[in-house]
This record gives sequence, structure tokens and C-alpha cells, in this order.
Amino acid sequence: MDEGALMNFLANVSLLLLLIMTAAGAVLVKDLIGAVLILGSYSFFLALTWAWLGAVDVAFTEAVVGAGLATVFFLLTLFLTVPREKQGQLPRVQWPVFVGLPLLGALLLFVATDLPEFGDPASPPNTHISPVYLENSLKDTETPNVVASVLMDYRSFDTLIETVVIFTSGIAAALLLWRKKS
Amino acid sequence: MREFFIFVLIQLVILIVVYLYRVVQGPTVYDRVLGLNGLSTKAIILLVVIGTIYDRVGMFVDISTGYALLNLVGSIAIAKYLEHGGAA
Amino acid sequence: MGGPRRRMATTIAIIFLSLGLFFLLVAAIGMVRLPDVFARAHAVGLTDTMGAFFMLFGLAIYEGFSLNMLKILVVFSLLYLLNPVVTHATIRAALRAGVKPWMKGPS
Amino acid sequence: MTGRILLKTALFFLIWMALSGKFNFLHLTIGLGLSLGIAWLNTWPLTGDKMRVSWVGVLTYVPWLFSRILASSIHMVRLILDPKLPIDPQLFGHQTSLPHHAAVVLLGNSITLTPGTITVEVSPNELTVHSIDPASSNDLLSGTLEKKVATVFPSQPRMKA
Repeated sequence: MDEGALMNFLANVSLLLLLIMTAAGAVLVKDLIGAVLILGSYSFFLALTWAWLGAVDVAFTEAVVGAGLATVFFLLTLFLTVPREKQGQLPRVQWPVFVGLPLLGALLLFVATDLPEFGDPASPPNTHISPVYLENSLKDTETPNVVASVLMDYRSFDTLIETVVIFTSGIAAALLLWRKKS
Repeated sequence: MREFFIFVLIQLVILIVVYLYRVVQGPTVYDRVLGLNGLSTKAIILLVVIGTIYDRVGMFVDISTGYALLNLVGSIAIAKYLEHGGAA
Repeated sequence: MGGPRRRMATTIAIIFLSLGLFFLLVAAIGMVRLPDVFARAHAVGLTDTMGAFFMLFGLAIYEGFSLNMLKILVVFSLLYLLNPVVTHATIRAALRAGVKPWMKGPS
Repeated sequence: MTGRILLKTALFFLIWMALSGKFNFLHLTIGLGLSLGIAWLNTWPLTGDKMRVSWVGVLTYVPWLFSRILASSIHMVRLILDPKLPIDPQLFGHQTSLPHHAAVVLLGNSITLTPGTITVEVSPNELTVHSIDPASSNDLLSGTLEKKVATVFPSQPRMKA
């Protein structure tokens, strides 16, 4: 291993160690606010890791959603649920909401007209991506079903992790909702 | 030069661990928030360093700008709630 | 690559980055040693000002005169404008929530 | 009023062009619209009270503040690295007679930016400052900092309450 590769390896290892440390810390710390803040720093490091891997767009999303919004939302939830003398109240809905949200909806609908028709044979996905999969999938994966080969071979890691996420959230929801019949 | 920048990166990560100690250990909530602030400043610097390593500074600097602004919004929100929330 | 100007920029960048790392190291030591939130905030201020200054300027000089240098300087000035606000907000929250500052002497 | 908006628009548009680095019609139009909007918001009648900023003052103030930051950083480094940790934190109020809210904000930010002193509370006439040792707050107590801030905002009527 030459020097550059060694340094690269060290950088990888140090970033990953930080990730593991923060993730473990968020689980192990007893204080709720502390756990939320450590989770925020975990998001920072996840974003840094993405940036280090060269996935700049994912890093940006992680920074915005994980480190910025999620931390604030978690804290907001904590402060609204912690029992205190004066319970926090939800803000009343105000008229800008009634004006702003329909405007936003109209904007989204307007933008959506730009999307290609469903099943349009001339749309970019159907002219560039689909033919490639259709031509190569049997040769690459030796699976007769194209959908299965895309899901389980071309994006197998994505599918695997997505399944894990859905499975975990299912378990969590079941644990929360499940009650013993008395 | 690339080696030097990766060296800087590893140094920064080691220093971040110290701040992390403050976030985990901190006797009060405010220590933790303060640690998070210092940490995010370092994350901004770290992003620019990574950009220099990859020779794509323009893109990474954009991220760190967004990071700095988001950090401001998040920290102000946290401070605002801690102000009349007390230690929980 | 090459050329005396380039080499000089690289040297200056290395010196600046090392200085920045030194300030960051001192701030980290302060983060551990100092007794309470208020004192630690001073250490964080050290990071925010001198550490960020030396690191980002070193990187900007290494980048050379271009649009990227300008962008790095924008990030830098943004840090200088925003960090005092953040520190102030945190410390004010601490004081208002009733954290007593650590004082020297018999008390 | 209109002149100020146009001036600000030009400034924001320059920043936009510098940051985007793209000079086609679409980007320039979006940038122009956004800078006009932000300039209009910035001269909102509620917040944009009359204030004059002396640009010469700004250009001399920033390097001066920076030299102070450098000096107090070195002081701070010596404090932290000293094995005995000779800190003596203090919390004190500081009366200020600066003529304008913006000036007080600048003063408070400068205090916080300088390592060793932090503004804890702000009201139009008084700042509460936490300093890590008496030497750090010299600039503030001797009134140097305030005088320098006053040069940025040249003489103008005292603000209302």
C-alpha cells in the first residue's frame, strides 16, 4: 500500500469511526435532548462521509434534512410533549396558510404539466433507459423477468436497504401499537 | 499536496472527537449545544478541505454555505426553545 | 502545476493551514479544560474566528485567484457574521434558564 | 427610497453573478428578480429606519477589529495553555450611548467575535458582557471599541426610546 492509499484509508476509517461513535452515543445517552443533539452531529458526519465519497447531492440533502430540519423537529416534539406547568399549544391556523398552500398546490400542478405523459414512448426514460435494461437484462442477469432483475440485481443494495428500513419501521410500529389483551 | 490535505482532514476529525466528548459528556444542555456549534464550524471547514482534495471546490463550497445558514437557523431555534424550556 | 508563484502559494497555504490547526487544537483543549459553559464559549469563539480564518484563507490562497476563491471568502464572511449570533443566543439561553457562571475565589 | 432599492438591487445582483458564475438569459433574469425582491424587503418601512453608514469608517473598522481579534486570540491561547489556568470570569453591565440600534448590534457582535468577551444580554442602552479575565475587557471598558463603532455610524439623531 503506497502512502496516498494509506492516507485515504486512514481518512475513511476516521470518518467511519466518528459515525459509529455518534450513532452509539445517540442510543446510549440517557438524556433525551442530548440524544437529539448527538443525532444531529451524526447527521453532520453522515453528510461529511457522503461528501468524502463524492456524492455531493446526497450530502446536501443529508445536511438540510438530517442536521437542520430533523434536529429542530425532534426538539420541538420534546418541548411540546414534556409535561410542564403550562403545556405548549399548537399555533392556531392563520389566513396565510389558506392563501399560501393553494398557491403552492397550483404551482406544483402547473409544474406537473411539464412531465411526460404516462407511457409516452418518446419520453426520455423510454428512449434512453428502458431499452438498455430490456436489451441487457437477460444477458447480464439471466433472469427472465425484467422488473425482478432491475430490483434484485441492478439496484440490489438499494432494495436490500429499503427492505431493511421498512421492516424496522414495521417492527417499531408493531411494538408501539401492540397491547396485551387484559 | 494531496497527502497534506488528507492529513489536515484526519487532524480535523481527531479534533472533532474532542468536541464530541463535550456533546456527550456536557453537564448542561447548553454545553452540548455549544459543542454542536463548534462542531459544525469544523464541519464547514472540513467540507472545503474535502472539496480541495477532490479539486471540486465550487460545488463543496456551495454545500458549506448552505450548511452555515442551516446551522444558524437550527441553533437559533434550539436556543429559542431552551431559553424558556430549562434543562429537560 | 509548477512555477514559482504556484510553489509560493502552496507554501503559504501549508503555513496557514498549520496555524489554523494549532488554533483549533488550542480551542479543543480549552473545550475540555475550562470550567463552565460561559468560559467554554470563549474557546468556541477562538475556533470560530482564528481557526476558520487561517484554514479558509489557506485554502483560498491554494485555490488561486478564481471564482472559487471568492466563494470561499463568502463562506468565511458568512461565518464571521453568523457565529457571534449563534454563540450569543446559546449563552443568553443558558443565563436566562438560570445557569450560574463559574466565578473565581471563595464562593 | 427608490434610489436605495436600486442601489441594493445592483449590489445583490453583483453578488448573484459572482456566486452563480452563469451568464445566460435565464439565470440573469432570475437573479435580477430575486435581488429586486430582496432589496424591496430590506427597505420595508417597518425596519428600514434612516441610518447612514460611513464606508470609510467600515473600511477602517474591519481591519482594526481584526487586529484586536488577533491580539486577544493570542492572549486567549496563552490563558488556555497555561498549566495553572489563570482565568477570572466576570459578568458585568456596560452602559452604551450609541445612537442607533444597528450600532448597538454591531458593538455586541464585535464583542462576541473577540475571543475572551461575549455579549450575554442586549438592550438598547445596556449590554451585559461576560469576560474571561479582566485583561480581555480592556478595550470595552476604556471605550475604544465604542468610539470605533461610532465612526462607522456618523452623527445622527438619537433613536426613539
